[in-house]
Amino acid sequence: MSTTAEEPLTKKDFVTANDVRWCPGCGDYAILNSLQRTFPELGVPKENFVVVSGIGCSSRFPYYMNTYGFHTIHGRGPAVATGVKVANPDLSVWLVTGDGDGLSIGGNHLLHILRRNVNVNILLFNNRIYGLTKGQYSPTSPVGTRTKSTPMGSVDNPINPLLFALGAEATFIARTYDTNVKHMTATFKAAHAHQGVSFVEILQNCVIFNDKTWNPVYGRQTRDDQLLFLEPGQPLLFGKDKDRGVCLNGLVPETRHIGAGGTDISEVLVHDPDLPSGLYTQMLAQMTYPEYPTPVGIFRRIERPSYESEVSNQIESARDQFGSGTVESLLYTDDCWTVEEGEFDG
Amino acid sequence: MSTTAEEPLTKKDFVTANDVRWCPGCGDYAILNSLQRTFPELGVPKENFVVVSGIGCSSRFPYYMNTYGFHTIHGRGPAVATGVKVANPDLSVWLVTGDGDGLSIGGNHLLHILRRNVNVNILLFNNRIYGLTKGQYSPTSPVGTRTKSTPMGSVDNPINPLLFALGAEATFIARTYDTNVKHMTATFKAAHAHQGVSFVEILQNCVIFNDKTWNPVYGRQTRDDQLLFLEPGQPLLFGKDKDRGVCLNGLVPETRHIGAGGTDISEVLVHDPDLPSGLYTQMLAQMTYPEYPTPVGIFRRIERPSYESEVSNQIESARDQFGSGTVESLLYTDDCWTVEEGEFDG
Amino acid sequence: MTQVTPGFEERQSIVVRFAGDSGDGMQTVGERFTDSSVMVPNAIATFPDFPAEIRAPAGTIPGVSAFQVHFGSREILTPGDEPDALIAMNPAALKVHLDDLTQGGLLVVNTGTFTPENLKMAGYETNPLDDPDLSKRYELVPINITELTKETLKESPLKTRDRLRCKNFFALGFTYWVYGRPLEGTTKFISEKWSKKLPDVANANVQVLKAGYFFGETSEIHRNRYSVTKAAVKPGTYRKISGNEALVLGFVAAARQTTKELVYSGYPITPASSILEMVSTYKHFGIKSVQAEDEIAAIGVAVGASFAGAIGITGTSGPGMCLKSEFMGLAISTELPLVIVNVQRGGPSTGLPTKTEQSDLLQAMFGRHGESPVPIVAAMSPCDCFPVAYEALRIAVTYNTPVIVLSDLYVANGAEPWRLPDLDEFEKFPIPVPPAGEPYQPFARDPETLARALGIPGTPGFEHRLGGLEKNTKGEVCYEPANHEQMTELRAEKINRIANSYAPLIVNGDPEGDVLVLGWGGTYGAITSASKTLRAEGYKVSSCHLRHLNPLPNDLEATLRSFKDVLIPELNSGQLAMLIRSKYLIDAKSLTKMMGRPFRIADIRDAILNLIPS
Amino acid sequence: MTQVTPGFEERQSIVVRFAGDSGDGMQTVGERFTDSSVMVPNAIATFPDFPAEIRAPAGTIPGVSAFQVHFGSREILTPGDEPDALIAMNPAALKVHLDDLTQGGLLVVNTGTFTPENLKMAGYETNPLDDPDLSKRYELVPINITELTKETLKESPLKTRDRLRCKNFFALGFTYWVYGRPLEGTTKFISEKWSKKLPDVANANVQVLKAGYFFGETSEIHRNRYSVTKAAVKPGTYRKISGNEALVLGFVAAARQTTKELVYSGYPITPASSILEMVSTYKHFGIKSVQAEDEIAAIGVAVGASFAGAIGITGTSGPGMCLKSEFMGLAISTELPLVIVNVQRGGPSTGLPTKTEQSDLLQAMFGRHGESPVPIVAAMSPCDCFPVAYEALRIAVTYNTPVIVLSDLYVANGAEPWRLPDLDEFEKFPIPVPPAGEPYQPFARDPETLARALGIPGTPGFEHRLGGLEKNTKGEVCYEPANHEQMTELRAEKINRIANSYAPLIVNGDPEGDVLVLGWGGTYGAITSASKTLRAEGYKVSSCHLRHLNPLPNDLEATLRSFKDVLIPELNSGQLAMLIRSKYLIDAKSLTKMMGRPFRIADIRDAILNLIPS
Ligand SMILES: Cc1ncc(C[n+]2csc(CCOP(=O)(O)OP(=O)(O)O)c2C)c(N)n1
Ligand SMILES: Cc1ncc(C[n+]2csc(CCOP(=O)(O)OP(=O)(O)O)c2C)c(N)n1
Ligand code: SF4
Ligand code: SF4
Ligand SMILES: [Mg+2]
Ligand SMILES: [Mg+2]
Repeated sequence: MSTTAEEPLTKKDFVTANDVRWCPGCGDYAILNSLQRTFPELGVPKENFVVVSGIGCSSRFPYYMNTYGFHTIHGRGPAVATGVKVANPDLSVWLVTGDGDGLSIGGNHLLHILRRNVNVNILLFNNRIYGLTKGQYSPTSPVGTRTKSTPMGSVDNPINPLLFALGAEATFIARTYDTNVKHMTATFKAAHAHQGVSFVEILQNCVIFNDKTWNPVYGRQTRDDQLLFLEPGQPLLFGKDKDRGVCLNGLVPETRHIGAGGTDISEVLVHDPDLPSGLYTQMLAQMTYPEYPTPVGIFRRIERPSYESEVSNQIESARDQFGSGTVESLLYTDDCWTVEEGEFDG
Repeated sequence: MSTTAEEPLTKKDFVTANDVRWCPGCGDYAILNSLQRTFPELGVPKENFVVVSGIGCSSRFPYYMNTYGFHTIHGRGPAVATGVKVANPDLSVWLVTGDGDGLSIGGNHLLHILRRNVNVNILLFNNRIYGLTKGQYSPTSPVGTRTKSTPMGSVDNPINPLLFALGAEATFIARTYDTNVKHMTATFKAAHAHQGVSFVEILQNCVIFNDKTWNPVYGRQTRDDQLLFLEPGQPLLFGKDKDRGVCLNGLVPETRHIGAGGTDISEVLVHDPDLPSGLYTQMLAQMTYPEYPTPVGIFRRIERPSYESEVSNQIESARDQFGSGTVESLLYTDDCWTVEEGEFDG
Repeated sequence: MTQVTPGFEERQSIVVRFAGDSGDGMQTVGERFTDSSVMVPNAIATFPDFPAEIRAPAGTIPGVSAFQVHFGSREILTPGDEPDALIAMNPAALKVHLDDLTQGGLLVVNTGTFTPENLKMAGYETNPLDDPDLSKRYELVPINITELTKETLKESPLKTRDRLRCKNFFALGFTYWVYGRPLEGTTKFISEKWSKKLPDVANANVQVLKAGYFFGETSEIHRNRYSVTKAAVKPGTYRKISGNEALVLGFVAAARQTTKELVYSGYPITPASSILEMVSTYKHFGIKSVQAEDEIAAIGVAVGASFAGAIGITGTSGPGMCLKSEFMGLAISTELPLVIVNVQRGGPSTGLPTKTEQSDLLQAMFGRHGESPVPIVAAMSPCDCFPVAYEALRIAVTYNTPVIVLSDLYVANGAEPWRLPDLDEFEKFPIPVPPAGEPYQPFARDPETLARALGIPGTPGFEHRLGGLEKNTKGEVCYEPANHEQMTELRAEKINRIANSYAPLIVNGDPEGDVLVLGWGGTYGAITSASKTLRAEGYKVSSCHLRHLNPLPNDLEATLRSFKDVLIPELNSGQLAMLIRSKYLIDAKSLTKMMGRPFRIADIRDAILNLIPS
Repeated sequence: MTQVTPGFEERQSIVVRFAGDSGDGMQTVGERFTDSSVMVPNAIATFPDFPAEIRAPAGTIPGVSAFQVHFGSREILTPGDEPDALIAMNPAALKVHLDDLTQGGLLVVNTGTFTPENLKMAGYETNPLDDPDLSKRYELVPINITELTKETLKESPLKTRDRLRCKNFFALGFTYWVYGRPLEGTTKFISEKWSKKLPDVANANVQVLKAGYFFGETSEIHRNRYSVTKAAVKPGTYRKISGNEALVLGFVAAARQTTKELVYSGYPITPASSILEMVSTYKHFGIKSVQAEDEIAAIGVAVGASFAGAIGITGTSGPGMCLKSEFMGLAISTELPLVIVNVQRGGPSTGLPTKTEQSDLLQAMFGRHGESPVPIVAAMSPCDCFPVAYEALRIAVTYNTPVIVLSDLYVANGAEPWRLPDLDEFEKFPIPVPPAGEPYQPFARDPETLARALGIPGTPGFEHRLGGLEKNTKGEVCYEPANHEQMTELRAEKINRIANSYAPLIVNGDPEGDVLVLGWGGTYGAITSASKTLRAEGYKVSSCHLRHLNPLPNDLEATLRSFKDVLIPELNSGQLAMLIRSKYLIDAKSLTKMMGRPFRIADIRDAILNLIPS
């Protein structure tokens, strides 16, 4: 992954001839654009990228990235990505999934790729709906969501993708959103830089079946008040005038007015994604609107050996111990015995 | 579930004629004993219990409980339990699973039964090994575990079942262990009392394939130092002489000597399972030996409507709105038209 | 006896196809046209042909959506082989569908969309409308529908984009004029749908619909009009119904015959999703619906519900069937009632998710490990889904077994008029109950049906444990060699005996002859039409359509042996044929088609004639 | 030519069965006895018969574990129908196995365990040893092995419990005496296993082993001894091997013929777990092994590995096959190399997880939605797993297709002496590579094999996208009707052409005659022995065993038609028979058995004779 292509790659290198088949106005276009911009900047030769996906609107992604791609089956992308990475750890593997693909049918595989810490970059497009199958509720739809399959409103508590990732003790957890190409690109680069599994939730708009679902978070009217940009070393401030901050009251986060007439800035928590204890990530991840601002950026980034490197290391040490196995050493063992020609009648 | 059987039930009522087929010395016996003692005390008629399981040594459980039982297929118990409960919310449903059954193949179903908050009591027997298939590592085996399938040691980070449950925002999370019948029984009763999903991890010994795996936690030598009994309203004290306590340093839990020459008891955290914020549960659940004591008891207990009750409520309100559907109202709609006898030639 | 309408050329049946971009509302006008034909009444059959699940860019080939209506004064069994009329709303639609149009057929084209850009997207190098051949080969009617729609709505308060959306109703209006259809049904539909919330839209659509009609009347552009007289229709109350709707109604109606509740548990997948969606609107019938996390959980919930005393139903399509197979094995082993619906689509793998195929029959038969037979019933038309659902539920509950229902995209999405049944026509079915006063033996069997009787959780005295390990009559786990063989045979024999409860096979045509065309599922219309026509021409051809694919009917062998040749047309590589050949050692011939499309009547006709020495 | 040993009664072959509680070490002594027979050398075949996965309480019927060894001076193909000798270590073992013992056979019983409690657990109301009939019907040798073991070890530093654990070696020692076997191999084994870590255990076991032997020599209790002369064995180097071991070695050896690495990805399940376990010990061969979270992930990892240029292999048993079926469809659609091993066990559902059956053949053929053919190869004996693994890999890589390997519990757990192959005997196979200098077309095909060539990630210039939607030659998603039919047919034809690469079928016996016994998988020994014996008796009976179940060999039809009757014995309800009947319209007869046990030679012999008019 470290060799650089001879001519610098550009976005165009990653655009395929295929017509892009999302609905006009779908948030997926902006994500595609961001990833096509990110790839040339990673110093990875074009042929070393592999984009894997499951099934869903979002999972059409590989078709539109001009490199190796695999549009697999619903929910099973993590398994295929793991196989690719185990077979060839040098490849830069990106896994695209949706809230249905990744958290409904594919939840178990996601759990296990996260806990195994396979060095794959996972982008979960969260539009809180099943797009491809035309609008049923998804496991991230808020309670009460009325869809074709829940005409009286959904009754089950949604999964918070970041809390789920934390529950799996993922080593890199981030969130970004489809209307901010710059933020997406920066987040994707950080995910790539992380040696281990990277989990990125992308808030994404489905204009057809769940239009404006994220407007309370990043809509033109709300975003200045609602988005909390996480910057390492910076206090957790938000609001148009950065006059509100997140403080802790015991183990309960609170938002307070900061500065004149309010709390002193020194009481505001300072962002540190590298904290090993999960309490801080839990706090950030459980903050949801309307009570809290919505954090975006890198929530957590800790180090742990990756699965595929440990698998390869064991191969190396086995070879150190037993030598590179030959076919003879495979067949002939200490338990063998020999029967000589003509030794027996019969 | 509220009617009481006419003659008081006893443990014997729940013992089946079947020979119990676990290895002599297996921790499962004590768990069976505890559950057989718990059931008669719950005020539920014998015929209203249903014990559901997947596949594994632990999942043989239903065969040994003299009530309704269903030994299903590997990992899928939560789906069956959900179906039972949706069909008949009056039944008291208990789901028995193992670390492999529940967290390897069945992780997704466990995730979803937890987030849906189906009113089922889940007992996860964690022996950190695959017992039934004779000793491969499981998703809860610590890194480096040497088993038949990992002769050079396992390389993947184990799942912490309680962190996983927290990631799913389960409403009731507890831990108990197989050598303490009293603690188990109390925990099972609390699980039953909770209206919503109850997740109980049981530390269990597999004498054949993973003997003494929990000895560092509850072995005769260690238990007094290692176990932290959670009691609502009581400070988090542990140690033979209850002279050590858990305090917070920012967002990092610390264990400190309490009393003479140490920290004042007022700084020790006081147990409150009913806190809605997840930070406290995260802190308790992430505490593992050897750095921390191992908490046992009820970690978290919050209220949220159960899935099956909401499903039934929607049926009720649909009936209020449209009346109880008759077959006529099913077939005849506004779009119907009538063709009279002899109206047309042809 | 046909009534001739003045100014119209009389036809026995007509096939009209509307084609345009997915954004052009072709499904809507197709359905309106259908409704107005149904009301005449005409006999009808329809074929909606969607693009792939995801919207393709406007104007492209993959973005083309079509709807075909076949209406007539006699029995109509298929949506028709070749359209007599094609309404093409843009170049891509013309490109995709022109080849199908019958020689001399009516070709209405919206010239307003034949811009250089659209032509390029459709892959035309030159404008096909400039080709003089076109008007020689077809009855070409070029209309600038785009422009005329704009013109009609120039006073409308709607935005230009929204005005243009009405153009499908112009095409519909014109088509109504050609076939002499009344507008009332459609204007009523429009006002019911939009008047309250979007009155401007309602007005605009009605205006444009009428403009299309009047355009036909006043312009000189087109002179030929065609009519189809009223069909002879069996008296009764009718409604239009799609296959998936009929299936849901069948389940609900059948469950009402029992004391059991329904729990439907599904996971969305084309073309089965609408079952879950429809069921969710029937809550006041006491049906509980669960959208599970995947297909495995979906069937698991259904199995749990059946264990708890309800009737569990789950539905999906091919990929989901793969995932359900392990649970089916459990339901077979524990002998619980359960219905599994597979609305088939093109495979293998994700395949052609929006196209039809019948390629999951052998999966239904054998797609599980171990000896695990299940009954299979298949629906042959949208209306037929109702009795098929009923039959599936009857078998599941009477024999305590999972039952697979095979439908397909063509049947599920197709719609036709349905004469509401008299429920007394349907046999009631009793539920086996455990004998009172004896210790409960979960696997004791009814001597005739071999069905076991369920002990339901919550009932005192029937406490027992079920599981997927081999068991004996008492339900105890049992590894004894002889017991395993016996249980395996009993499970198989129980399924075989279901055939004793079937109605006799229906042969269309003489009970013996040269060729029997044997079919199943959505090929019914094409097979029946083809063999009927040939009979009318004097050929000794009959047809027979199987509702029950497992076990096969007891009278099937004799039926097959009464013909010199047996032809089995299937939208697969010959799956039923393989079962028939193996079971009866009859050299049945396969006619296969794997194009994601139904058979044309002509496909079958040709294959039959090929078998008859001339 | 047989060498007679003085004091011994000469036999051509002998079957010994050791049976006791699962805690009694019966598998250990069975394997030791096998090893010492192998070294003679004798021809051998073994049949380990475990109890269910979970330990049952000591002394109960479900807790009984057995190991049968068949050794002889001629070719031995099965573990034998009826044991000539039964060593029963407790009442439950006697209860379960006595019926199988041949009339007049040697019956060694450990009387020390016939306590009232044990008798009750075994379901005996009275002590069967008190029944005078017993010694009339069998050559009864009652020995208080428990007591004699204690006695032998009275000086041992071991605890009583551990002393008693040695009693299996007493039984073994006595058996060695009966059959005149040397003790050296076993004493060497004992000392290698325990000398270092537990020298006291090693000593005790050796002492007890010898005590058993000397007991035979000195006591008056038993007079008859039997011997089997050395077998004529093909010269070469041998080792003892189980089916699963041979499979793993076959994969590794075959992969070495290619430039590709192996990635094995599995999820534990009886009886396939040992494949995963063994592979994990071959890391120095560069094989990567993954224990996945479930069977779906396991095949997914393998598919990903194959896409990335390795050869993905996954293995499981029936329930896992259900779960893998959707991914198989993807591998079929994307035409990736992949090997899927199914070590069959008794079904349906969890079934009889520790018993053998061949009931997953039709699942292998048809257990996926859509038209999704895969090649299937089956292993007929433990040693045969090596060439079968090799063949599976060859097909997978040459044709770029998933391949299913069918083994079964009987083959997987059975062990036999294996003559190490000369790898030059095995055909090398080339891997299709994309033509250089042309734009890469992922689904362009070799004109002969119809195989596509893989472009491997990491290689510049071959960038492409794969997926499960229907595609055209360029690999682009394509919904065109004609393309779908063509691709479906190409995928099927590619699989059909694999048959062109097979070695000719081998018929054991004359190439024509009255009955051909056709088999597949683990029934090889019983079928071959039965038909051979009948030939020796003058019957016109031949046998033929299929390695390739899909596509069937080109020369099969002619072979079948050369016999008046075809008999197909299977441990299922007639699954191969159904394929054969359908394909060739030959009225092949089925012989079925579903008892979780292999065929006895006599079962097959009787069925053959039934077909021959006398
Ligand atoms: C096994 C299987 N089940 C169901 C489907 C149908 N299906 C395709 S995508 C999808 C959900 C898509 O939702 P999501 O992952 O949120 O993606 P989006 O379309 O919203 O981007 C479903 C249910 C399938 N293809 N395969
Ligand atoms: C589909 C399927 N895959 C694999 C198995 C084999 N299997 C049975 S139990 C088990 C794991 C058991 O581990 P755990 O859940 O921890 O239970 P324990 O035996 O340790 O109590 C496995 C892999 C199976 N029965 N079904
Ligand atoms: S349905 Fe929604 S998610 Fe899918 S392409 Fe259209 S807008 Fe995007
Ligand atoms: S193998 Fe382990 S978990 Fe299973 S019954 Fe034996 S001791 Fe218990
Ligand atoms: Mg989505
Ligand atoms: Mg376990």
